[in-house]
Amino acid sequence: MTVTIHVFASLREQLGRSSWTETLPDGTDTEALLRHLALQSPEIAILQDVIRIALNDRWVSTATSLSQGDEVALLTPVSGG
Amino acid sequence: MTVTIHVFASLREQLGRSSWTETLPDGTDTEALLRHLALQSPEIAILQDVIRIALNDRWVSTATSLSQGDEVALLTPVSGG
Amino acid sequence: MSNADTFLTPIHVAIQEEPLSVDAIWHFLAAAEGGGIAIFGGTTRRVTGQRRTAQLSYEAHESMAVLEMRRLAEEAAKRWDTLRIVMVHRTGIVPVSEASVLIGVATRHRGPAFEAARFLIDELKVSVPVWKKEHFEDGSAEWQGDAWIR
Amino acid sequence: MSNADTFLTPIHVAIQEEPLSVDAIWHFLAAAEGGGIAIFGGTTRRVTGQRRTAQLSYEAHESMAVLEMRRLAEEAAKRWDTLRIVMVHRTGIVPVSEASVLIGVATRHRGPAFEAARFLIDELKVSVPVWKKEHFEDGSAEWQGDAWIR
Repeated sequence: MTVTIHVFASLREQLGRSSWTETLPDGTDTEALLRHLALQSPEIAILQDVIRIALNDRWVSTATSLSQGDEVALLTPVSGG
Repeated sequence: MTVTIHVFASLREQLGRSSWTETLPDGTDTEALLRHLALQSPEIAILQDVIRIALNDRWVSTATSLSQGDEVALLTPVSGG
Repeated sequence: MSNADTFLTPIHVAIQEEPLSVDAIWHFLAAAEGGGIAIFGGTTRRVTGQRRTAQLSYEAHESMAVLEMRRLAEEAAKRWDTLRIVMVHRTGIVPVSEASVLIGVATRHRGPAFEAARFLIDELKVSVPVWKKEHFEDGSAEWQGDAWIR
Repeated sequence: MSNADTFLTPIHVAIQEEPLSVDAIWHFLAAAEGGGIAIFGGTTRRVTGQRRTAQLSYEAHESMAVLEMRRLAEEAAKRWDTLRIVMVHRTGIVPVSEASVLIGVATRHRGPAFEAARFLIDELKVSVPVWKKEHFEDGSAEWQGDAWIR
Protein backbone atom coordinates (compact mmCIF):
# COMPACT_ATOMS: atom_id res chain seq x y z
CA MET A 1 0.00 0.00 0.00
CA THR A 2 0.97 3.62 -0.48
CA VAL A 3 0.50 6.38 2.11
CA THR A 4 1.36 10.07 1.97
CA ILE A 5 3.60 11.62 4.66
CA HIS A 6 3.29 15.30 5.61
CA VAL A 7 5.73 17.38 7.66
CA PHE A 8 5.60 21.01 8.79
CA ALA A 9 7.60 23.86 10.24
CA SER A 10 11.10 22.96 11.50
CA LEU A 11 10.87 19.34 10.34
CA ARG A 12 9.72 20.47 6.88
CA GLU A 13 12.67 22.87 6.69
CA GLN A 14 15.17 20.22 7.83
CA LEU A 15 13.89 17.65 5.36
CA GLY A 16 13.58 20.16 2.53
CA ARG A 17 10.14 18.90 1.52
CA SER A 18 6.61 19.04 2.88
CA SER A 19 5.20 15.71 1.71
CA TRP A 20 6.10 12.50 -0.06
CA THR A 21 4.69 9.00 -0.53
CA GLU A 22 5.88 5.76 1.04
CA THR A 23 5.10 2.26 -0.18
CA LEU A 24 4.64 -0.06 2.81
CA PRO A 25 3.80 -3.73 3.47
CA ASP A 26 0.12 -4.31 4.20
CA GLY A 27 -0.56 -4.24 7.94
CA THR A 28 2.05 -1.60 8.75
CA ASP A 29 0.94 0.56 11.68
CA THR A 30 1.79 4.16 12.58
CA GLU A 31 4.52 3.20 15.08
CA ALA A 32 6.22 0.88 12.61
CA LEU A 33 6.06 3.62 9.97
CA LEU A 34 7.77 6.09 12.31
CA ARG A 35 10.54 3.58 13.08
CA HIS A 36 10.93 2.94 9.35
CA LEU A 37 11.22 6.65 8.59
CA ALA A 38 13.70 7.18 11.45
CA LEU A 39 16.00 4.57 9.89
CA GLN A 40 15.95 6.50 6.62
CA SER A 41 16.34 9.99 8.06
CA PRO A 42 18.61 11.23 10.86
CA GLU A 43 16.42 14.35 11.18
CA ILE A 44 13.43 12.17 11.98
CA ALA A 45 15.51 9.80 14.14
CA ILE A 46 16.60 12.58 16.48
CA LEU A 47 12.96 13.70 16.90
CA GLN A 48 11.47 10.20 17.08
CA ASP A 49 10.50 10.44 20.75
CA VAL A 50 8.76 13.81 20.47
CA ILE A 51 7.02 13.41 17.12
CA ARG A 52 3.30 12.79 17.44
CA ILE A 53 1.33 11.34 14.58
CA ALA A 54 -1.92 12.45 12.99
CA LEU A 55 -3.73 10.09 10.67
CA ASN A 56 -6.17 11.61 8.19
CA ASP A 57 -6.27 14.89 10.17
CA ARG A 58 -6.87 13.28 13.59
CA TRP A 59 -4.40 12.74 16.41
CA VAL A 60 -3.60 9.06 17.05
CA SER A 61 -1.92 8.25 20.33
CA THR A 62 -1.53 4.48 19.97
CA ALA A 63 -0.23 2.29 17.17
CA THR A 64 -2.91 2.34 14.46
CA SER A 65 -3.05 0.20 11.31
CA LEU A 66 -2.60 2.06 8.04
CA SER A 67 -4.61 1.64 4.86
CA GLN A 68 -3.99 2.44 1.22
CA GLY A 69 -4.23 6.20 0.61
CA ASP A 70 -3.90 7.27 4.23
CA GLU A 71 -2.52 10.71 4.99
CA VAL A 72 0.02 10.60 7.81
CA ALA A 73 1.39 13.76 9.46
CA LEU A 74 4.55 13.76 11.59
CA LEU A 75 4.08 16.61 14.06
CA THR A 76 6.64 18.26 16.33
CA PRO A 77 5.32 20.02 19.47
CA VAL A 78 2.86 22.69 18.39
CA SER A 79 3.39 26.37 19.22
CA GLY A 80 0.38 28.23 17.86
CA GLY A 81 -1.67 30.87 19.62
CA MET B 1 -23.80 75.88 54.63
CA THR B 2 -25.29 74.82 51.32
CA VAL B 3 -24.72 71.45 49.62
CA THR B 4 -26.03 70.08 46.34
CA ILE B 5 -27.93 66.78 46.29
CA HIS B 6 -27.92 64.54 43.21
CA VAL B 7 -30.18 61.57 42.47
CA PHE B 8 -30.30 59.17 39.54
CA ALA B 9 -32.36 56.51 37.80
CA SER B 10 -35.41 55.27 39.71
CA LEU B 11 -34.95 57.73 42.56
CA ARG B 12 -34.61 60.62 40.10
CA GLU B 13 -37.82 59.52 38.38
CA GLN B 14 -39.70 59.16 41.66
CA LEU B 15 -38.60 62.56 42.93
CA GLY B 16 -39.14 64.25 39.58
CA ARG B 17 -35.80 66.07 39.72
CA SER B 18 -32.13 65.20 39.43
CA SER B 19 -30.54 67.72 41.80
CA TRP B 20 -31.33 70.45 44.29
CA THR B 21 -29.61 72.39 47.07
CA GLU B 22 -30.06 72.01 50.81
CA THR B 23 -29.08 74.55 53.44
CA LEU B 24 -27.82 72.74 56.54
CA PRO B 25 -26.43 73.62 59.98
CA ASP B 26 -22.62 73.63 60.07
CA GLY B 27 -21.28 70.26 61.22
CA THR B 28 -24.01 68.19 59.58
CA ASP B 29 -22.67 64.82 58.43
CA THR B 30 -23.78 62.54 55.61
CA GLU B 31 -25.86 60.27 57.86
CA ALA B 32 -27.68 63.21 59.43
CA LEU B 33 -28.35 64.60 55.96
CA LEU B 34 -29.90 61.32 54.84
CA ARG B 35 -32.14 61.20 57.92
CA HIS B 36 -33.14 64.81 57.27
CA LEU B 37 -34.03 64.09 53.64
CA ALA B 38 -35.97 60.95 54.61
CA LEU B 39 -38.17 63.08 56.88
CA GLN B 40 -38.96 65.38 53.95
CA SER B 41 -39.55 62.69 51.33
CA PRO B 42 -41.40 59.38 51.61
CA GLU B 43 -39.59 58.18 48.45
CA ILE B 44 -36.26 58.63 50.20
CA ALA B 45 -37.58 57.30 53.52
CA ILE B 46 -38.57 53.95 51.99
CA LEU B 47 -35.10 53.58 50.44
CA GLN B 48 -33.16 54.93 53.43
CA ASP B 49 -31.59 51.58 54.34
CA VAL B 50 -30.36 50.80 50.83
CA ILE B 51 -29.22 54.22 49.70
CA ARG B 52 -25.45 54.63 49.68
CA ILE B 53 -23.86 58.05 49.65
CA ALA B 54 -21.13 59.47 47.47
CA LEU B 55 -19.47 62.73 48.47
CA ASN B 56 -17.74 64.71 45.74
CA ASP B 57 -17.71 61.68 43.44
CA ARG B 58 -16.32 59.23 46.00
CA TRP B 59 -18.14 56.53 47.95
CA VAL B 60 -18.34 57.23 51.70
CA SER B 61 -19.26 54.33 53.91
CA THR B 62 -19.24 56.03 57.31
CA ALA B 63 -20.74 59.29 58.56
CA THR B 64 -18.63 62.07 57.06
CA SER B 65 -18.79 65.78 57.90
CA LEU B 66 -20.07 68.02 55.13
CA SER B 67 -18.63 71.35 54.00
CA GLN B 68 -20.00 74.32 52.09
CA GLY B 69 -20.34 73.49 48.39
CA ASP B 70 -20.15 69.71 48.76
CA GLU B 71 -21.79 67.54 46.12
CA VAL B 72 -23.74 64.69 47.69
CA ALA B 73 -25.17 61.82 45.62
CA LEU B 74 -27.86 59.48 46.97
CA LEU B 75 -27.32 56.20 45.13
CA THR B 76 -29.61 53.18 44.89
CA PRO B 77 -27.96 49.79 44.14
CA VAL B 78 -26.09 50.08 40.86
CA SER B 79 -26.92 47.85 37.90
CA GLY B 80 -24.50 48.77 35.15
CA GLY B 81 -22.49 46.45 32.96
CA MET C 1 4.12 39.57 38.93
CA SER C 2 2.68 43.04 39.40
CA ASN C 3 3.75 46.44 38.20
CA ALA C 4 5.73 48.32 40.79
CA ASP C 5 4.62 51.48 39.02
CA THR C 6 1.03 51.58 37.82
CA PHE C 7 1.85 54.65 35.72
CA LEU C 8 3.44 52.16 33.32
CA THR C 9 -0.09 51.07 32.37
CA PRO C 10 -1.91 53.60 30.17
CA ILE C 11 -5.59 53.62 31.15
CA HIS C 12 -8.55 54.82 29.11
CA VAL C 13 -11.98 55.13 30.73
CA ALA C 14 -15.10 56.81 29.39
CA ILE C 15 -18.85 57.16 29.70
CA GLN C 16 -20.39 57.91 26.32
CA GLU C 17 -23.74 57.98 24.52
CA GLU C 18 -22.27 56.92 21.18
CA PRO C 19 -22.13 53.21 20.25
CA LEU C 20 -19.04 51.46 21.62
CA SER C 21 -16.43 50.33 19.10
CA VAL C 22 -14.61 47.08 19.78
CA ASP C 23 -12.26 48.01 16.94
CA ALA C 24 -11.23 51.24 18.66
CA ILE C 25 -10.48 49.54 21.96
CA TRP C 26 -8.62 46.75 20.16
CA HIS C 27 -6.30 49.32 18.58
CA PHE C 28 -5.71 51.06 21.90
CA LEU C 29 -4.78 47.72 23.47
CA ALA C 30 -2.73 46.34 20.55
CA ALA C 31 -0.48 49.41 20.68
CA ALA C 32 0.93 47.96 23.91
CA GLU C 33 2.83 45.44 21.74
CA GLY C 34 2.15 42.76 24.36
CA GLY C 35 1.28 39.14 23.79
CA GLY C 36 -2.32 38.93 24.96
CA ILE C 37 -5.52 40.95 24.82
CA ALA C 38 -8.71 40.03 26.66
CA ILE C 39 -11.91 41.90 25.94
CA PHE C 40 -15.27 41.51 27.64
CA GLY C 41 -18.42 43.07 26.22
CA GLY C 42 -21.73 43.23 28.02
CA THR C 43 -24.48 43.26 25.41
CA THR C 44 -28.23 43.74 25.52
CA ARG C 45 -29.78 40.29 25.83
CA ARG C 46 -33.00 39.57 23.92
CA VAL C 47 -34.50 37.06 26.34
CA THR C 48 -34.23 37.02 30.15
CA GLY C 49 -36.24 34.26 31.78
CA GLN C 50 -39.68 34.47 30.18
CA ARG C 51 -39.48 38.11 29.13
CA ARG C 52 -38.35 39.59 25.83
CA THR C 53 -36.36 42.80 25.94
CA ALA C 54 -36.78 45.51 23.29
CA GLN C 55 -33.92 47.68 24.49
CA LEU C 56 -32.05 48.80 27.57
CA SER C 57 -31.27 52.30 28.66
CA TYR C 58 -28.49 53.27 31.01
CA GLU C 59 -28.03 56.30 33.23
CA ALA C 60 -24.76 57.16 34.99
CA HIS C 61 -23.51 59.45 37.69
CA GLU C 62 -21.01 60.36 35.05
CA SER C 63 -18.26 62.29 36.84
CA MET C 64 -18.14 59.68 39.60
CA ALA C 65 -18.40 56.69 37.23
CA VAL C 66 -15.31 57.85 35.36
CA LEU C 67 -13.35 58.25 38.60
CA GLU C 68 -14.52 54.89 39.88
CA MET C 69 -13.56 53.09 36.66
CA ARG C 70 -10.13 54.68 36.81
CA ARG C 71 -9.74 53.58 40.43
CA LEU C 72 -10.62 49.98 39.45
CA ALA C 73 -8.22 50.04 36.49
CA GLU C 74 -5.41 51.30 38.73
CA GLU C 75 -6.20 48.55 41.22
CA ALA C 76 -5.98 45.94 38.42
CA ALA C 77 -2.68 47.45 37.24
CA LYS C 78 -1.31 46.96 40.75
CA ARG C 79 -2.51 43.37 41.05
CA TRP C 80 -1.57 42.05 37.61
CA ASP C 81 1.19 42.51 35.07
CA THR C 82 -0.88 44.73 32.75
CA LEU C 83 0.26 46.87 29.82
CA ARG C 84 -2.93 48.78 28.93
CA ILE C 85 -6.47 48.88 30.32
CA VAL C 86 -9.67 50.28 28.84
CA MET C 87 -13.17 50.53 30.37
CA VAL C 88 -16.00 52.25 28.49
CA HIS C 89 -19.69 52.30 29.39
CA ARG C 90 -22.47 53.53 27.17
CA THR C 91 -25.45 55.55 28.43
CA GLY C 92 -28.85 56.19 26.88
CA ILE C 93 -30.58 53.58 24.75
CA VAL C 94 -28.68 50.38 23.93
CA PRO C 95 -30.56 48.18 21.42
CA VAL C 96 -30.51 44.38 21.59
CA SER C 97 -27.10 42.88 20.64
CA GLU C 98 -25.21 46.17 21.08
CA ALA C 99 -22.62 46.65 23.81
CA SER C 100 -23.39 48.60 26.97
CA VAL C 101 -19.90 48.08 28.33
CA LEU C 102 -16.49 47.08 26.97
CA ILE C 103 -13.59 46.09 29.20
CA GLY C 104 -10.17 45.38 27.74
CA VAL C 105 -6.78 44.45 29.12
CA ALA C 106 -3.47 44.06 27.26
CA THR C 107 -0.79 41.97 28.97
CA ARG C 108 2.41 40.11 28.20
CA HIS C 109 0.80 36.71 28.87
CA ARG C 110 -2.76 35.45 28.67
CA GLY C 111 -3.43 34.53 32.31
CA PRO C 112 -3.35 38.08 33.69
CA ALA C 113 -5.41 39.36 30.76
CA PHE C 114 -8.29 37.02 31.61
CA GLU C 115 -7.99 37.56 35.36
CA ALA C 116 -7.83 41.35 35.23
CA ALA C 117 -10.71 41.63 32.75
CA ARG C 118 -12.88 39.40 34.94
CA PHE C 119 -11.98 41.44 38.03
CA LEU C 120 -12.84 44.70 36.25
CA ILE C 121 -16.29 43.67 35.01
CA ASP C 122 -17.15 42.05 38.37
CA GLU C 123 -16.13 45.18 40.28
CA LEU C 124 -17.76 47.53 37.79
CA LYS C 125 -21.07 45.84 38.47
CA VAL C 126 -20.66 46.45 42.20
CA SER C 127 -19.20 49.91 42.46
CA VAL C 128 -19.53 52.01 39.31
CA PRO C 129 -22.63 54.24 39.54
CA VAL C 130 -24.56 53.22 36.44
CA TRP C 131 -28.17 52.01 36.35
CA LYS C 132 -29.93 49.87 33.78
CA LYS C 133 -33.57 50.27 32.78
CA GLU C 134 -35.07 47.33 30.97
CA HIS C 135 -37.71 48.08 28.33
CA PHE C 136 -39.71 44.97 27.51
CA GLU C 137 -41.43 44.15 24.23
CA ASP C 138 -44.77 44.22 26.11
CA GLY C 139 -44.28 47.97 26.68
CA SER C 140 -43.39 47.80 30.36
CA ALA C 141 -40.10 49.08 31.74
CA GLU C 142 -38.25 48.69 35.01
CA TRP C 143 -35.04 49.84 36.61
CA GLN C 144 -32.76 46.94 37.46
CA GLY C 145 -31.14 46.63 40.85
CA ASP C 146 -34.36 47.88 42.41
CA ALA C 147 -36.19 44.56 42.65
CA TRP C 148 -34.78 43.55 46.02
CA ILE C 149 -35.37 46.95 47.66
CA ARG C 150 -39.14 47.02 47.16
CA MET D 1 -25.67 24.66 32.87
CA SER D 2 -24.61 23.09 29.60
CA ASN D 3 -26.29 22.78 26.27
CA ALA D 4 -27.99 19.45 25.79
CA ASP D 5 -27.60 20.01 22.06
CA THR D 6 -24.33 21.55 20.89
CA PHE D 7 -25.90 22.21 17.50
CA LEU D 8 -27.57 25.15 19.21
CA THR D 9 -24.19 26.88 19.23
CA PRO D 10 -23.12 28.16 15.80
CA ILE D 11 -19.37 27.72 15.45
CA HIS D 12 -17.00 29.52 13.09
CA VAL D 13 -13.41 28.35 12.76
CA ALA D 14 -10.80 29.31 10.17
CA ILE D 15 -7.13 29.35 9.26
CA GLN D 16 -6.35 32.37 7.10
CA GLU D 17 -3.42 34.40 5.79
CA GLU D 18 -5.34 37.69 5.86
CA PRO D 19 -5.17 39.93 8.95
CA LEU D 20 -7.72 38.95 11.60
CA SER D 21 -10.60 41.36 12.22
CA VAL D 22 -11.85 41.74 15.78
CA ASP D 23 -14.76 43.70 14.36
CA ALA D 24 -15.86 40.77 12.19
CA ILE D 25 -15.78 38.30 15.06
CA TRP D 26 -17.57 40.78 17.33
CA HIS D 27 -20.44 40.97 14.83
CA PHE D 28 -20.64 37.19 14.51
CA LEU D 29 -20.84 36.90 18.31
CA ALA D 30 -23.19 39.84 18.90
CA ALA D 31 -25.74 38.29 16.55
CA ALA D 32 -26.35 35.71 19.29
CA GLU D 33 -28.28 38.42 21.18
CA GLY D 34 -26.82 37.11 24.44
CA GLY D 35 -25.62 39.11 27.40
CA GLY D 36 -21.88 38.56 27.34
CA ILE D 37 -19.03 38.31 24.85
CA ALA D 38 -15.47 37.37 25.77
CA ILE D 39 -12.70 37.72 23.21
CA PHE D 40 -9.07 36.73 23.55
CA GLY D 41 -6.45 37.83 21.06
CA GLY D 42 -2.92 36.53 20.94
CA THR D 43 -0.72 39.24 19.47
CA THR D 44 2.91 39.44 18.39
CA ARG D 45 4.92 40.65 21.38
CA ARG D 46 7.79 43.07 20.77
CA VAL D 47 10.00 41.97 23.66
CA THR D 48 10.44 38.46 25.08
CA GLY D 49 13.06 38.25 27.81
CA GLN D 50 16.08 40.07 26.42
CA ARG D 51 15.24 39.64 22.75
CA ARG D 52 13.36 41.98 20.43
CA THR D 53 11.04 40.41 17.90
CA ALA D 54 10.63 41.88 14.40
CA GLN D 55 7.78 39.60 13.35
CA LEU D 56 6.38 36.11 13.77
CA SER D 57 5.39 33.70 11.08
CA TYR D 58 3.01 30.82 11.51
CA GLU D 59 2.58 27.59 9.62
CA ALA D 60 -0.39 25.24 10.05
CA HIS D 61 -1.40 21.74 9.14
CA GLU D 62 -4.44 23.50 7.82
CA SER D 63 -7.03 20.79 7.20
CA MET D 64 -6.32 19.24 10.59
CA ALA D 65 -6.14 22.57 12.44
CA VAL D 66 -9.64 23.47 11.28
CA LEU D 67 -11.00 20.08 12.41
CA GLU D 68 -9.21 20.34 15.74
CA MET D 69 -10.52 23.85 16.43
CA ARG D 70 -14.04 22.68 15.65
CA ARG D 71 -13.62 19.74 18.02
CA LEU D 72 -12.49 22.10 20.79
CA ALA D 73 -15.38 24.51 20.13
CA GLU D 74 -17.85 21.63 20.28
CA GLU D 75 -16.30 20.49 23.55
CA ALA D 76 -16.70 24.01 25.00
CA ALA D 77 -20.30 24.12 23.80
CA LYS D 78 -20.96 20.91 25.73
CA ARG D 79 -19.29 22.13 28.92
CA TRP D 80 -20.67 25.68 29.09
CA ASP D 81 -23.89 27.48 28.24
CA THR D 82 -22.58 29.03 25.04
CA LEU D 83 -24.48 30.77 22.24
CA ARG D 84 -21.76 31.26 19.60
CA ILE D 85 -18.07 30.40 19.34
CA VAL D 86 -15.39 31.62 16.95
CA MET D 87 -11.73 30.56 16.62
CA VAL D 88 -9.52 31.97 13.87
CA HIS D 89 -5.78 31.58 13.47
CA ARG D 90 -3.62 33.50 11.04
CA THR D 91 -0.73 31.95 9.08
CA GLY D 92 2.22 33.56 7.33
CA ILE D 93 3.83 36.72 8.64
CA VAL D 94 2.23 38.45 11.65
CA PRO D 95 3.89 41.80 12.43
CA VAL D 96 4.32 43.07 15.99
CA SER D 97 1.03 44.10 17.65
CA GLU D 98 -1.14 42.22 15.15
CA ALA D 99 -3.24 39.20 16.13
CA SER D 100 -2.14 35.67 15.33
CA VAL D 101 -5.25 34.18 16.93
CA LEU D 102 -8.70 35.38 17.98
CA ILE D 103 -10.99 33.35 20.21
CA GLY D 104 -14.51 34.56 20.99
CA VAL D 105 -17.45 33.21 22.94
CA ALA D 106 -20.96 34.64 23.24
CA THR D 107 -23.01 33.54 26.24
CA ARG D 108 -26.03 34.55 28.27
CA HIS D 109 -23.92 35.41 31.33
CA ARG D 110 -20.33 36.52 31.75
CA GLY D 111 -18.91 33.62 33.77
CA PRO D 112 -19.16 30.99 31.03
CA ALA D 113 -17.84 33.46 28.43
CA PHE D 114 -14.58 33.91 30.35
CA GLU D 115 -14.26 30.23 31.24
CA ALA D 116 -14.92 28.89 27.75
CA ALA D 117 -12.59 31.44 26.08
CA ARG D 118 -9.81 30.53 28.49
CA PHE D 119 -10.37 26.82 27.88
CA LEU D 120 -10.26 27.31 24.11
CA ILE D 121 -6.99 29.25 23.98
CA ASP D 122 -5.34 26.91 26.49
CA GLU D 123 -6.38 23.84 24.50
CA LEU D 124 -5.53 25.45 21.15
CA LYS D 125 -1.96 25.86 22.34
CA VAL D 126 -1.75 22.17 23.17
CA SER D 127 -3.56 20.42 20.35
CA VAL D 128 -4.07 22.58 17.26
CA PRO D 129 -1.28 21.89 14.73
CA VAL D 130 0.16 25.36 14.23
CA TRP D 131 3.80 26.36 14.63
CA LYS D 132 5.33 29.75 15.36
CA LYS D 133 8.64 30.96 13.98
CA GLU D 134 10.13 33.94 15.76
CA HIS D 135 12.14 36.41 13.64
CA PHE D 136 14.32 38.59 15.85
CA GLU D 137 15.52 42.11 15.11
CA ASP D 138 19.11 40.77 15.10
CA GLY D 139 18.25 38.77 11.96
CA SER D 140 18.09 35.34 13.58
CA ALA D 141 14.97 33.17 13.51
CA GLU D 142 13.82 30.09 15.35
CA TRP D 143 10.84 27.80 15.46
CA GLN D 144 9.12 27.84 18.84
CA GLY D 145 8.19 24.62 20.60
CA ASP D 146 11.49 23.13 19.41
CA ALA D 147 13.73 24.43 22.17
CA TRP D 148 13.13 21.55 24.56
CA ILE D 149 13.57 18.81 21.94
CA ARG D 150 17.11 19.71 20.95
